[in-house]
Amino acid sequence: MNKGMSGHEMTRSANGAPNQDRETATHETGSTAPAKMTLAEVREQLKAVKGKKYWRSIDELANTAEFQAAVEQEFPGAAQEWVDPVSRRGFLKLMGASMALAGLAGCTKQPDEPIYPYVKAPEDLILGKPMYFATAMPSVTGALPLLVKSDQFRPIKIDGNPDHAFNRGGSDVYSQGALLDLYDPDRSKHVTFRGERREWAEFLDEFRVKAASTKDGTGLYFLSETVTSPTLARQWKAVQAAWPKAALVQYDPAIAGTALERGPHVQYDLSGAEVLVSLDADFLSTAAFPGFHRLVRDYAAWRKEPEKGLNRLYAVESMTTTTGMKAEHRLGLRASEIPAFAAELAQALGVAGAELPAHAWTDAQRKFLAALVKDLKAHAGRCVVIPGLYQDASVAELALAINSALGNVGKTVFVGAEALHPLPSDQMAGIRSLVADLNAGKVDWLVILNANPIYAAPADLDFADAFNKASVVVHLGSHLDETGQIAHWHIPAAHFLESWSDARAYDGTVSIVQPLIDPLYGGKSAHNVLQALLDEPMLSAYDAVRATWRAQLEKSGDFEEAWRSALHAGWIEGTAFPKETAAAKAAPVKIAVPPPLPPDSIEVIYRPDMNVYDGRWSNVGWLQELPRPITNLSWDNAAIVSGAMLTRLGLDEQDIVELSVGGGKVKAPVIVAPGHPDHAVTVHLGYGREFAGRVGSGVGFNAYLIRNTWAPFQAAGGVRKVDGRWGLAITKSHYQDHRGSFFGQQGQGGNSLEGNEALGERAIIRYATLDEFKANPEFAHEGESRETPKTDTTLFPLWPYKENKWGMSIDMNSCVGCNACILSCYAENNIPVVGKQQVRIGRDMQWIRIDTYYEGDLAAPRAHFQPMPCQQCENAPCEQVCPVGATVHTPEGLNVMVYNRCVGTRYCSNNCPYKVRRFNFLLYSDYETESLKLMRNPDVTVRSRGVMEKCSYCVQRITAAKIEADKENRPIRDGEIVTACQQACPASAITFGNLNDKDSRAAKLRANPRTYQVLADQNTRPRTTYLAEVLNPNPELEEAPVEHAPAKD
Amino acid sequence: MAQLFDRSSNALARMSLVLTGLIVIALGVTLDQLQRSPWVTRQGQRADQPVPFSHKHHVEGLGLQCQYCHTTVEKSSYAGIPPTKTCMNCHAQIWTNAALLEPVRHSWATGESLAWTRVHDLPDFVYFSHEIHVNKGIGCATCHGRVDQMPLMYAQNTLQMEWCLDCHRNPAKNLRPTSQIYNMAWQAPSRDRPVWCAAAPGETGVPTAQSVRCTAVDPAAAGVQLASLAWSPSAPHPLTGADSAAALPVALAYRKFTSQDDLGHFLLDHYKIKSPKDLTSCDTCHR
Amino acid sequence: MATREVNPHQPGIDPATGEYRVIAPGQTFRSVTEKITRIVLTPYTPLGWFMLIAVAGAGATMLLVAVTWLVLKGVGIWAITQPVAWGFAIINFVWWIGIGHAGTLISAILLLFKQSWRNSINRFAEAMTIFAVICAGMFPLIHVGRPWLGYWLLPLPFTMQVWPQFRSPLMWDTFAVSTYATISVVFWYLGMIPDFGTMRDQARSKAAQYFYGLLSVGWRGSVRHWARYETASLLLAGLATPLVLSVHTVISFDFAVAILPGWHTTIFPPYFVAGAIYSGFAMVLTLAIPLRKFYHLEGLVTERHIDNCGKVMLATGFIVAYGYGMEAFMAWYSASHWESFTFWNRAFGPMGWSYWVLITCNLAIPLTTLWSRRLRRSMLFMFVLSLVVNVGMWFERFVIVVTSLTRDFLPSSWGTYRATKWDYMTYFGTIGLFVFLFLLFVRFLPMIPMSEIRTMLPGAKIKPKVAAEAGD
Amino acid sequence: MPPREGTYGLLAEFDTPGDLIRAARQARQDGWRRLDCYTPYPVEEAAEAIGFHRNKVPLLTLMGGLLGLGAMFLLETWISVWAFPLNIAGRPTYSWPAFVVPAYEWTILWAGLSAAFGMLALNGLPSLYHPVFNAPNFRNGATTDKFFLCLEALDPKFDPASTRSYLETFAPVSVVEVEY
Repeated sequence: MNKGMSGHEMTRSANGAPNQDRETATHETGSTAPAKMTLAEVREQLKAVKGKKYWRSIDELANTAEFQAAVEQEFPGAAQEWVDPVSRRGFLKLMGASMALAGLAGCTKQPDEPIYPYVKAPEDLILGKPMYFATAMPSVTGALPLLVKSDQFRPIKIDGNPDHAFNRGGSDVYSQGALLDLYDPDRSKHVTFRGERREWAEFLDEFRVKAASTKDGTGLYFLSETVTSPTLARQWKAVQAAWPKAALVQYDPAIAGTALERGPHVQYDLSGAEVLVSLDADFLSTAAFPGFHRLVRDYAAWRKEPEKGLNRLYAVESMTTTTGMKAEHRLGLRASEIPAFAAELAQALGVAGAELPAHAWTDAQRKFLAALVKDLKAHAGRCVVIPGLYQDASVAELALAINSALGNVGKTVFVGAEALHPLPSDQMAGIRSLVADLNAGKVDWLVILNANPIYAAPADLDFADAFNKASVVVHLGSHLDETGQIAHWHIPAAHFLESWSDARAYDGTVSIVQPLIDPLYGGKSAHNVLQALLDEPMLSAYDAVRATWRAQLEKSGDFEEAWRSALHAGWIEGTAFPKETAAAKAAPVKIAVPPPLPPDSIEVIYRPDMNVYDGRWSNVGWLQELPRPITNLSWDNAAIVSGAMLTRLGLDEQDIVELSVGGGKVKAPVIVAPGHPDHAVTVHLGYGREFAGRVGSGVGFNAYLIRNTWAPFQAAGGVRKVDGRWGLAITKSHYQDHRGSFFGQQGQGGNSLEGNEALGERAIIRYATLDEFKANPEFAHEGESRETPKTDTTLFPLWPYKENKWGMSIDMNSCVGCNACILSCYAENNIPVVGKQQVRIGRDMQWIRIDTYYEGDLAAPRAHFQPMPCQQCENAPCEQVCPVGATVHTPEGLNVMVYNRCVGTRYCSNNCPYKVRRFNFLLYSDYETESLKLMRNPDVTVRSRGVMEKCSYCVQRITAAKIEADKENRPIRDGEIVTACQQACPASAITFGNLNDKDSRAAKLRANPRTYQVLADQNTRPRTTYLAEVLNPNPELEEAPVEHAPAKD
Repeated sequence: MAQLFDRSSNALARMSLVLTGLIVIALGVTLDQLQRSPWVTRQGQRADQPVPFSHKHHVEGLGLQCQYCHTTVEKSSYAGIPPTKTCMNCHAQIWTNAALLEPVRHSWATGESLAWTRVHDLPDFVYFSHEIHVNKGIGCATCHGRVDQMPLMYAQNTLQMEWCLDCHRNPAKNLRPTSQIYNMAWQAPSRDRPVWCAAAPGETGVPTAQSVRCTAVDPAAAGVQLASLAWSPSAPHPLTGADSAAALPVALAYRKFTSQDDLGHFLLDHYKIKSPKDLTSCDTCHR
Repeated sequence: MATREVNPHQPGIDPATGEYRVIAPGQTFRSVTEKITRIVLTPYTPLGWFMLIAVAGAGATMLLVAVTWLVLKGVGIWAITQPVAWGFAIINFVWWIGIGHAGTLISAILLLFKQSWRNSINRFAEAMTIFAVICAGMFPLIHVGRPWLGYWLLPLPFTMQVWPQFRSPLMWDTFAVSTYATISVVFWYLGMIPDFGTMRDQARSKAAQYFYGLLSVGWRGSVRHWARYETASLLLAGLATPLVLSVHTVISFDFAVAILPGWHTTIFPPYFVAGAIYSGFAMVLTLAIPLRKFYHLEGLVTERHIDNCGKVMLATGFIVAYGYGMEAFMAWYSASHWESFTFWNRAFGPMGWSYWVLITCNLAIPLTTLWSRRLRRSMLFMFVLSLVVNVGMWFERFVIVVTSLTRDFLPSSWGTYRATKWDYMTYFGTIGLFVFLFLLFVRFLPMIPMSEIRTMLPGAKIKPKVAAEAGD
Repeated sequence: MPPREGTYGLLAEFDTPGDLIRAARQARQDGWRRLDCYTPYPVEEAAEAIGFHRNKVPLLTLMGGLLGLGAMFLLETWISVWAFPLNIAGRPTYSWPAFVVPAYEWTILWAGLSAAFGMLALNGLPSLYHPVFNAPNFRNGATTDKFFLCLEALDPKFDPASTRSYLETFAPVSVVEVEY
């Protein structure tokens, strides 16, 4: 990987690279181009002409200044990208499509293709070879250190920084999705005042004049998303100093009212924890939980070699999450019952201070508690209790108390003195006071930095009304969102890949956020805005960041050198939070534990969405289309209930209910989550956006409408059936009617047909308990329909695979079903987004999916997650039936799909037992949106309609590695090729390698006794194999021991 | 009720039957020829370019190295089209006001790219890598023809799949020593023009491109006097780094080749060229 | 034919020969010739014909619209999806091909078996075959994602130098169906040459004379020609028989060769062929019964023909029933979970209803009623029954294609299927096209083979006395 | 063939196949060789009567069939084994069982076409013009309900006057002279 070039050099490079003085320049080229012409017009022109003429005209057109201008305007500074195959490919395929419509595509000749070379080529650029830059993605739950792949200075793939101690290369759906967010065609493109185009400079003048007129900053209010950048904090402090009366309010709907907004900053080290207890802490499913990547990695490390010991996870949770589903033992409680449970637990463990709210626990719950207590005591100092981020403050306090009582603090739990964020504050109080001031008319100028209060502010504040009382509202945002629509000034915000900044990972390590591309739409960052009020208003973010860390970096000698190495490595040494146990003080005397809601009343539980978080990712198609774990719901949010509740309300899935909390009401479709607590409804935030963009607008319902300051994460509410159905896109059991009836008899032993089938004779899922595994390590291969046919039982000679023999091993024991692999695959392989309607009828295009099978009673199920990419069968059923040989085997045993040969009979898909092939039923790839062309991976063909596609083990990466090795006259090293899914996986559950190389990790894993092939009895001989799960249940909680696997005899 | 058709109708009927047959055949032949015709492939056609750049003048006349302009040919799949700056390096001093060069100066002045028309244009679903070809002994001229003889650039070959396969099925017939990649005039060895080649010692460590040393002068006879090989490029050798001739260790065990076939197979082994099975595997060119 | 045991005084028996009378008494060479030629050569076209062809034409136009939109937008306008990647298109393809089979069977197999009664109906049965094959052959082309590349299925020397993949049943289809279409057309045309001669000589208008004259390639009825003609016909019949059997066998391979539970079974070839003939005869009835009424051909297409068709359907129907039975049996006997689950899902899964439709239409109704001669000779009943069987056979293919695909190996990928309006338009469109072509056929071509009817007329009997004299 | 001049032959019309056959047999017994019968439907006895017993159509069909079989099977083998051998589903390149099917279909295709076109060729069809059509009564009968015997002028025994009276002995409906 060529990380050789540091950001400092980048600032000098002529094209694409960030360069503050070029920003304005490029921006102007956009506005001052002769006789401008939008791409829409271009397309209009093209519509007129047909056939060969069509070809010619597009190129004639491509040479005209207007066209250049149009392109420039769409993405300034990108006009020279023309030599890039993708943007060209985009156009050609568009043509190809139109030709197809004319029915000629088979026999058209190619058009003349122009080349636009650079005028001055950047020295460090080798066209066709990607470069990698270290940066970081700021986030309210702690920044994620990144390593971004850049092709001709266009970031085309985001991945975790493999060298960073915090995530070791792991990433998550948000960071993967951030790439599409950068190229989002709906981002706002211009500074506007009351809807009219303005220049940034004009704003600066007005802003500064205004500020000056206030003398001390009276009436000058800032409403910002949580400030995560130390530099920004520094800049604010400076502003504060200069304008003492100016006020800053931070508000992030997803963390307002949690411990995260002001600490204490607690870190968990799971590597030392044998017993894990989650009190509504969903630390395995998304980066919405602080420290997600590190936690998953340490958790998964325990699961890899059961023979060397296995941790045990207890989950006490409300909404069913992957954490709960991975847990050996899960107790589903309503959110409001969890503090009480925590108190019980604390008391049972002899922690003083917690007074017990009265609550009638069932025997099962008591049994669970007892066993848990026993287990914890047995593992004092080697266990950890993790409180939920969205739980009542008391839970965090109790958990801390328990942890210190068990002596975990300092071993598995670390409490930092300083908070994660540089400007800790009580955000709920903050926004409340802001609204008060607005209503009191104290607010003159309200400057909103990357926040969207109109959409996301608590319902009871009636923010929209107060909003109008400010005389001038400035909105800095990436989109012209709900707030931007009505703000006076709107300033396009720069994406984090477009501007300089800095951020702290959850462990405190500081990363410099270095941009990889000029702002596509001349966006500005919060740094620019705050700096405007200071002495050097034009000081660039780049200089501001350097200024912040100069002192720190000079400690280690020469600043420039240190700065470079910080950029190169992706973090600044020695900035991690000290792991001192400052807060290991005795638990507070009294912990106020709120009583649970009365059993019969309905509880509404609010959680940030697993895909769009608080709504900030609403317009990212990949994330919208991504089926969530557990519910397999894509494209919408829903009122999630238990099966029992569904039957009680006399509803079927997708029926519409009206939820009411306080005064607020909202209509929502209802679906069932297996294991969801009864008498409770979980709603996810971030949906029902009005002005999210072409993708996110009008999707789902807005749960903020029933969310109040006094109960941000759970509240008593009402559910009422109303008429109508809401078409939901559910990707498993594709739009199956009356799915609800499957869950109908929950509690009475109702269970999932799919689950039974998968675990039964089909032996798709194979697992054992630790004891069974110890008794019989071969359990995955023994018993009915578990045998793997001998390779030599065949009628025809075996096909030899001499040199390389690629294979993949997926560890189901460490997979936590977080979906990161799916998103990574989207970005790497140019997978199109097909839209809700297509997903509804089962046409989603994901090359890798995570199959979820529920075992046992759906009221309290256990789930098994099985990532399912193409299995690359050696006896591939798909190949044999293709009439044109469009899918064939390579000498290295890859089952490749030759898109340009495919005529689209779809026979291969029918004959694929794993159903991993995806077909372009319609023209799914977007050939027209310019910005998306910049995003595409130039090494992967963009598929047109009527073509089958599928996972290829990232053949483009394999080929690249082969060419390198070939030039250097050596074999390919193990680990040299990393597939996109493998790279993203925070649990490193996926291993790819050469099975012929006995020392490769893949080969070793394949030899592991737990390794099995799905549908082995079909003798397809998959190259992708799975490591069977081994669970570590607490014997005391094992209900009548189930035979998961035959014992050895 | 009498005769319905005229006498001649019999002859007519039979003739028309024969004719139909002929027409069908003719049609087939035409289409088969058409798909290979320059009209489809643009083989040999000189596209009109903003500047009538003459490779002949610059390469043969001025002796410019291929890589002077196509800088990344060894490093990347994409050989590289020179930026305007490369032109201006010289044309800032010479031909400074030639009308022909106006577009170049304009580009230089305005910062707008020159819009060349791609002469060697592969379909977008084909992934060709210059770097691996030049590193494994396929010379520029093999695909691009005698560019040094082309006043205006044109495609020497069809660049159709059958053409690619023709070589991928039997690379030996086109392999040459990597030291001769940029030698437009390179000819296959023959009785009167033999070539001596030796495998570099320690096969593995050495990069593929340097794993073989070749010379046209009999090493045994010439001894140290190898300094300048008759047709070795004047510039220090790009692939083997230093001047290949000077770098020749006399110790090497040279073999004499008098036919392309022998040389090809020798290089096939030492450049570790993959088997036709691998080279014709779909994923070699398509993803 | 069991002629011996029937008593010669029974109705329907020709006292002269003691054989079943296949055509009504009192017909002469000329009467037959005129009756059949007049239908075509009359300047007056019945109004009904115009009305019918208007309706059928509308259907065909609908097909045109549907296909155009399909090519413009892509196969996504149909309901096909993951996991059900084949839908109506393939169902219709198999259904139409199946229908075609009866024509070939009647013209070829019955000819070999010397079933002279076939002579009255084989011409339009063959026509039916050809039009059915046209409808069927369309689907493999339009159902692919990129129809304009369909020619890649032919082994031609393209510059890509890549070739078809002959292990794929779809390649086998390509050759089977194209061969079937070609041979059917040739056989059909060959059969009509002598009749074209007759038409040429019966026609009054010059245009008609030239038209049929050309088609008849100058047929003049020389006995030498007749001899070669007969040999060729017999040979073609002999070739068409294994062909027709192979074609549906090959089509059944599309499924049998796949590994999908519910497809991967060895009984498909025989059971598909039987099913094909079953549905084919149903279609013959659907066409014959109205035709004979409309054109008053009761004398030539007698109850006897309908009766015999009924018997053939009864026989093939039972073979089909055996097929269904075997599937159920194997599901249990194989002790394979895949088999048993698939069968359970077929009958009781979310799409179970379609299975019961097919059982009702293909087994329950026909196999109980067809035993009765009275019902077999009731035109109305047979007409309705033929429709019922056609529906049933369509659903058989629906069950095989769709239900099997909805739930295969991985439960995670189970899905369902709901046809769109484009699916229906395409399907009913082909029916429109079929009827359209058929109406053109009855209007412009002799729908009953005169030369073959003549051989069955009393006048064709050479008097024994003649034979005796010839002897010495 | 060059248009000949003069008489083609004498055409006797009969009402029943029986009469025709009797006349034909007799004529052949009397040594006539250039003669032909025209009937509205196949009358095998008539063919035998004029000594036409076996034809070459079956042979052509056989050859066509074999040709088709060989052509397709070789094509398949060449393509899969030599032209572009590929690893398809781990199957051997020479998967002969799969090749059988198309080869089988082509056997039938070529055999069928040879049979049909062979028959036409051997019959000398198309021959839109033929002397017998000159007979006024031919076209109305020969394709409907009449049976014709034609003694051709090329036969050495032919003599317009005597042949006519010879034909009269068979009590035909009519005897007409047919011009070229």
